[in-house]
Amino acid sequence: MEYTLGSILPILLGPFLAFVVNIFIVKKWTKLGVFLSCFGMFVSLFYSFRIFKDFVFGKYSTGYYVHKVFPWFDLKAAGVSNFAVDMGIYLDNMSAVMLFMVAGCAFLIHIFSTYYMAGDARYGRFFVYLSLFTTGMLGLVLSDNLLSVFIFWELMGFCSYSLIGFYYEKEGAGNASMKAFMTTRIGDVFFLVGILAIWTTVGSVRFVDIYAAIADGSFNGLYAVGLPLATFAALSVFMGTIGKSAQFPLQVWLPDAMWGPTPCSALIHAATMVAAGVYLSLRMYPLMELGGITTFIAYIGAITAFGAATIALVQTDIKAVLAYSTISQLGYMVLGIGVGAYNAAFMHLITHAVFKACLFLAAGSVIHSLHDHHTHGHVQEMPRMGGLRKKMPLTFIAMLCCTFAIAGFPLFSGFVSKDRILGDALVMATQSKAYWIPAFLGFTAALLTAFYMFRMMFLTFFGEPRDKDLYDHTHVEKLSWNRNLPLLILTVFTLGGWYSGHFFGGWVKIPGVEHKEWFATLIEKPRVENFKAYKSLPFGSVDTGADRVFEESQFNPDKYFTEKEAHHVHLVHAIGAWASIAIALAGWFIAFMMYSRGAWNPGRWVNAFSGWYRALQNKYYFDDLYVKGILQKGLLPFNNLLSRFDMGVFDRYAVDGWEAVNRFFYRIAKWVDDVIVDSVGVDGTGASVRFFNVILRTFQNGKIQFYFIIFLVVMVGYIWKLV
Amino acid sequence: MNETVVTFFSGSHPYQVVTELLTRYLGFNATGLLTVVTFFVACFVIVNVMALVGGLGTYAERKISADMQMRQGPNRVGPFGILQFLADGVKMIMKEDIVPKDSDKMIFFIAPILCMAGVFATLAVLPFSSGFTLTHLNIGVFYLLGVSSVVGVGIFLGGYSSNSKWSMIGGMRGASQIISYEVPVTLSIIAMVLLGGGLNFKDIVGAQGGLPHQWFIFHNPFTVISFIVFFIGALAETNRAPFDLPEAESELVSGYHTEFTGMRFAFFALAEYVEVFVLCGVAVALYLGGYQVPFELSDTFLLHNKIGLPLGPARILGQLLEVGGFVSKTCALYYVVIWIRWTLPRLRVDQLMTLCWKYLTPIALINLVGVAFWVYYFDGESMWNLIFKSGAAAAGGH
Amino acid sequence: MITLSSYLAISFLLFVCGIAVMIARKNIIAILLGVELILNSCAINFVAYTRFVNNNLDGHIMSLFIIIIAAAEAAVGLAIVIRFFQIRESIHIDDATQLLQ
Amino acid sequence: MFDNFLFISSAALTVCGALAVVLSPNLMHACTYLLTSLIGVSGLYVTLSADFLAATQLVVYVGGVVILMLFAIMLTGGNDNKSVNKFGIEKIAPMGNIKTFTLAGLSALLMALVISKIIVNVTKAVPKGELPPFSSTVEKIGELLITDHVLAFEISSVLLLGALIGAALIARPRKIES
Repeated sequence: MEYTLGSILPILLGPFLAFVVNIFIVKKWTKLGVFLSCFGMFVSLFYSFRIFKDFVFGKYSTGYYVHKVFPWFDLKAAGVSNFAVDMGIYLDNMSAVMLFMVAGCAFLIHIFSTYYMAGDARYGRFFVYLSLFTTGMLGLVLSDNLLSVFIFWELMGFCSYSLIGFYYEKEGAGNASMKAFMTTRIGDVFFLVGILAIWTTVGSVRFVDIYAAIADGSFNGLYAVGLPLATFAALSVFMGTIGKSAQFPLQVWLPDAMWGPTPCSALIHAATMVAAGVYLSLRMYPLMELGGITTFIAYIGAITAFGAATIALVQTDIKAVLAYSTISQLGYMVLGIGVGAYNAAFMHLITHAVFKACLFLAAGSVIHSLHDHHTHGHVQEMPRMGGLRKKMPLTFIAMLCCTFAIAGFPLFSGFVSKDRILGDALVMATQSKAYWIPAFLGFTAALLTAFYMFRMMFLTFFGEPRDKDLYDHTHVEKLSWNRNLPLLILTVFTLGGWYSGHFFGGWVKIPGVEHKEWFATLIEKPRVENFKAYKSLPFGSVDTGADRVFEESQFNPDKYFTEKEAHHVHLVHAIGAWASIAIALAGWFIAFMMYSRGAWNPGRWVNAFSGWYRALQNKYYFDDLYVKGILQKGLLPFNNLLSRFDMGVFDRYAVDGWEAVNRFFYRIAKWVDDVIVDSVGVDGTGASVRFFNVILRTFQNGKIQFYFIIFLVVMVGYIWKLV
Repeated sequence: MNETVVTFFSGSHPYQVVTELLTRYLGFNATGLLTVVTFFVACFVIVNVMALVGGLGTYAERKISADMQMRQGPNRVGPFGILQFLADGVKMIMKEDIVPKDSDKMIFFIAPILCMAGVFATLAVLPFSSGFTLTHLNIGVFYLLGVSSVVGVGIFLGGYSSNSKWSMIGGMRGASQIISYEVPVTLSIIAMVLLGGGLNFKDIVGAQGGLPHQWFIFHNPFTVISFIVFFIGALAETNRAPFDLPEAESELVSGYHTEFTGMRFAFFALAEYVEVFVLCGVAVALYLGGYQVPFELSDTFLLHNKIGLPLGPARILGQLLEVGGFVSKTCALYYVVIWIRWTLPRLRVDQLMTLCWKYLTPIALINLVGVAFWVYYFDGESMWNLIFKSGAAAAGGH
Repeated sequence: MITLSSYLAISFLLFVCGIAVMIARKNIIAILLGVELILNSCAINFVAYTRFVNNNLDGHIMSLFIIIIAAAEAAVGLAIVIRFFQIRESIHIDDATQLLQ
Repeated sequence: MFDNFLFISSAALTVCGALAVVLSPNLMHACTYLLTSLIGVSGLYVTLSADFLAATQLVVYVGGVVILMLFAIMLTGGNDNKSVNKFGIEKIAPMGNIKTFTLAGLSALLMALVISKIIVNVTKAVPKGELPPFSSTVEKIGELLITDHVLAFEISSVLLLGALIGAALIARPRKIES
């Protein structure tokens, strides 16, 4: 395939043009605007799939990439020699897979939104935001440097803010959007600082340049704020991930983000935007490694995974459960980065995006069909549900498959990805004692995940309906293209075989189908040495890859290990896998006993751990800590002090004193202006002009005969002189 | 440098004898004196004859119109009423000379004279014959155009000086009509000058022949159009129907000469009739072969040597034949003018100007280019010559 | 005896008369009459010099152009006068002292 | 002798006409006197053997310019008796008063002084013996016009066209919006 602008840019331009056009037309021609958004998304999906197909089925090489660059601005002409910024497109296997996932999820969620948002007062506006958001996410994936990543990152932040506050007439939604925006900004500031730190060292923010600089050792021996520069930069960039991916301690915004419409939660707060933070960390993985913060990352991830999972145990709102589950799963990804499971972390990003989007859409389907006739609102509370599998069987099937996937049941995608992370964590734990705690927390969180997910399933779909009135008013689900089809398509992709290459773990062979561990083969850590001799092309050029030869990669997970190490790793992985299966089943069993059979009463547990229960209900008091502790005790007095200084000292003495000085000089200047300039200069000029004017006016009186006489006199004078 | 009537006479034997006698008798060279006297006599004759012609023009007009309207016309004074114009003249002289109170006296006096002078000055170059013409001026056509434009001034001043609305409007109409129609007329004349090869009437007439196929009107297709344009323009310049707007009696009482009485009115009337005659003569000279007589009968050599007449009478006879040819053609055209007057209705002012500026002027311009093209391409040969030549060539001749 | 001087004298008189008319009259058309007189005096000079000094007829050509220009001047000038009269209802020269209205 | 007679009469016509133009208190009369003066100039051309110019003078001035002048006088004079226009200015401008004529006389005197200073030299010059005989100038002028002076000829045609269009455009009455 030829990589021209025409084959890459439509991915970005499809949703972007839909956004631009929709701004103007969507209010008047809503249906056309919505169709345009979906069509733009479809264009994007089509081109993404072409790239995905070429990278995965065509080239099939770890080293293959496409890099196109154009100079954005260059201040050489202004005399600044080293201030030039290039923008460009960077495509490698990771981008290709990510593009296809983003475009696919976004397309299906667009389709679902036409069901979910239909009839809403701001139906059209929602699609405007969706298109803009998708543009931002696809742009981020296509970016070749941190600066454009940051631009699209902020664009997504804005869309997230707008969509969380979509129902702005509700007070909670407005506050939640503010909270989300402000919290992520903390991370973004650090991210920007990290970009600047990298900039000052490397002189460029392109990924490839950073990799090459790492390989050159440019980061060695440089220090910033008492830390080695690599560590500082890596920490700063990772702070961006913490903010965007809602990691501990900035996880507080994501549960509140559930104020937004459910499809937006599915797209932004489950599948793509929050995953963008992890994506960034994966891109910057060599820097993290160089900075030596992987252990820190692992701890952050494990704490997040475990903490969020515990909070999810006690939530009764179906979307809140999913929100905490998202934080927890993101924690797994970060844990995977921390333990060096690069491939597994990215795979979990993809699988999680698929099943979590599906879960959210299913939840949306449930919420949308449960209509409370007293409050005229949708019902999200699980205690009022129950037995819904008879009313909406298709949604039930989709949700069940996704639950299996997230709980890590065999054959499903969650098992393939999450348990590789856990396996790698276990391997690290066997090598270093520092990793025991993350590994343990990871496995415990897996148990909790299975439990709370099945708790949600049992409360929602099984048993007897607890709110009979609500249940009776709910319509029986019929197969519809925009409600069930996206769900079912996503459900299909919760099967693990799509990612691992074999649907039954390699034990059962399907004849005629070649089993390839394509994901594990193609996605691997950036080898920084390779980037010393990378090659980028001008933006408008055509890249067929013909000038560079890439060998087809072979699957060999052990190529970086010795034989003994490999044996050890395999053994630990096997143990991890079996442990995972056991844990998942255990979680299911506990939930089954508690909520389906009713054999174990959950109330007893609550009474027994009432202090913990209250802590979980209040999300470990993080919100209170931030608001009462940091903001009210810390920042507010400090601000008061500053304002007092500003008013009392600076305003009174500096500003007013300067004013007095100015007033003095003003009096002098006014006198000079009035007397000298105005009277003598201006009026004097006017008077002199008027004086000459009087003389000249007598000559130029418009009387042609007078002119003629003057002319005659002058002519006579000339002739008299000459003759 | 120009041939004049004196040139013609000085070639004859009696004139030389008289010159010698006078010189001997008076004691100084009498050539100049005799020249002046001869000119004076010639002018006297021509002016009086033309005045007669103008008078006869009124008679002819009345008689012909009567004929067309199945009336008798003047028939009491003299045979067929032919002396009517003399009676009219006497009446004019006897009438009271009324000058309006608020009129501009000086101009009221000048205006008829200007009209009269302009018309009669054109007679100086009108080619009655090759000899009996006052002068064959080398810029004859141009001179004629210039002098005849004085008539416009006269009409205008006459209209102005009367201090009457009818006169004023008539005078303005007349002046604007004359200077407008001068354009197509001049352009048509220039086409003929191109063919004739000079501004001199003698050159132009000499380039033609006595028989119709030798006339310029049938020289080539463009000249026919040229003649039509010229004739229409001439009608308008002389304020003849259907262009008699300056004196439109149904609108303006009598136009620019409403307030004129007696001989002043007679001057205007005379000027008009003589001008018609002059322009008919010009048309004859330019288009209809002028004074040329068929088969060159007027040639002195032919009359003297072949027929055997003595030289003097032969010359006189030749000239008389030429004058006869010229006058007869002119009178025929004169008849056509009167005929048109009593046949066609009058135009409106805007139609008059439209006809001039939108039709006649462009046609005349294109026509001029066409004639120039003909002169350049066919070397000035007439179309009959070309037809004959091609016929001869087809028959095998050279 | 007719010499060059006699023509020059006539031309001179004509010229002086023209100037007098141009200065003395307050009527725009009268001023144009003066202009015509001046132009004619010049034309006479050209022709007279052609006749008495050299015989190459260039003076005639010059006079011809003077006549042409006089005609053009008269046409445009009188058009302006008439337009001016339509606007100001006057042909007084001192009425035409302003560029606007 | 005839030449002298013609010259004297033409000169008298010219000069008297010009003086009458200066002194006439009536514009229409002045214009008529101008006509006589122009005819006199035409006669002077004839005495100078400029036959073509004489005829041109007649055609252009008598047939064109003077009639135009008369038209302009007529159109601007008006027939109504109001002597004052809407701006409070006399409609028919005065043909001059003592002040203006004094000024004009002084100016003319000044010019006369200077020009006579020039002419004196000319009169002192020795007159040429024999003048060439009269001959037709039409052909020569025609040749000169399309050879030596062809550029001026063409330019003058453009000038005349411009004057024609310009005059028509300027004098065309415009519709007054009201």
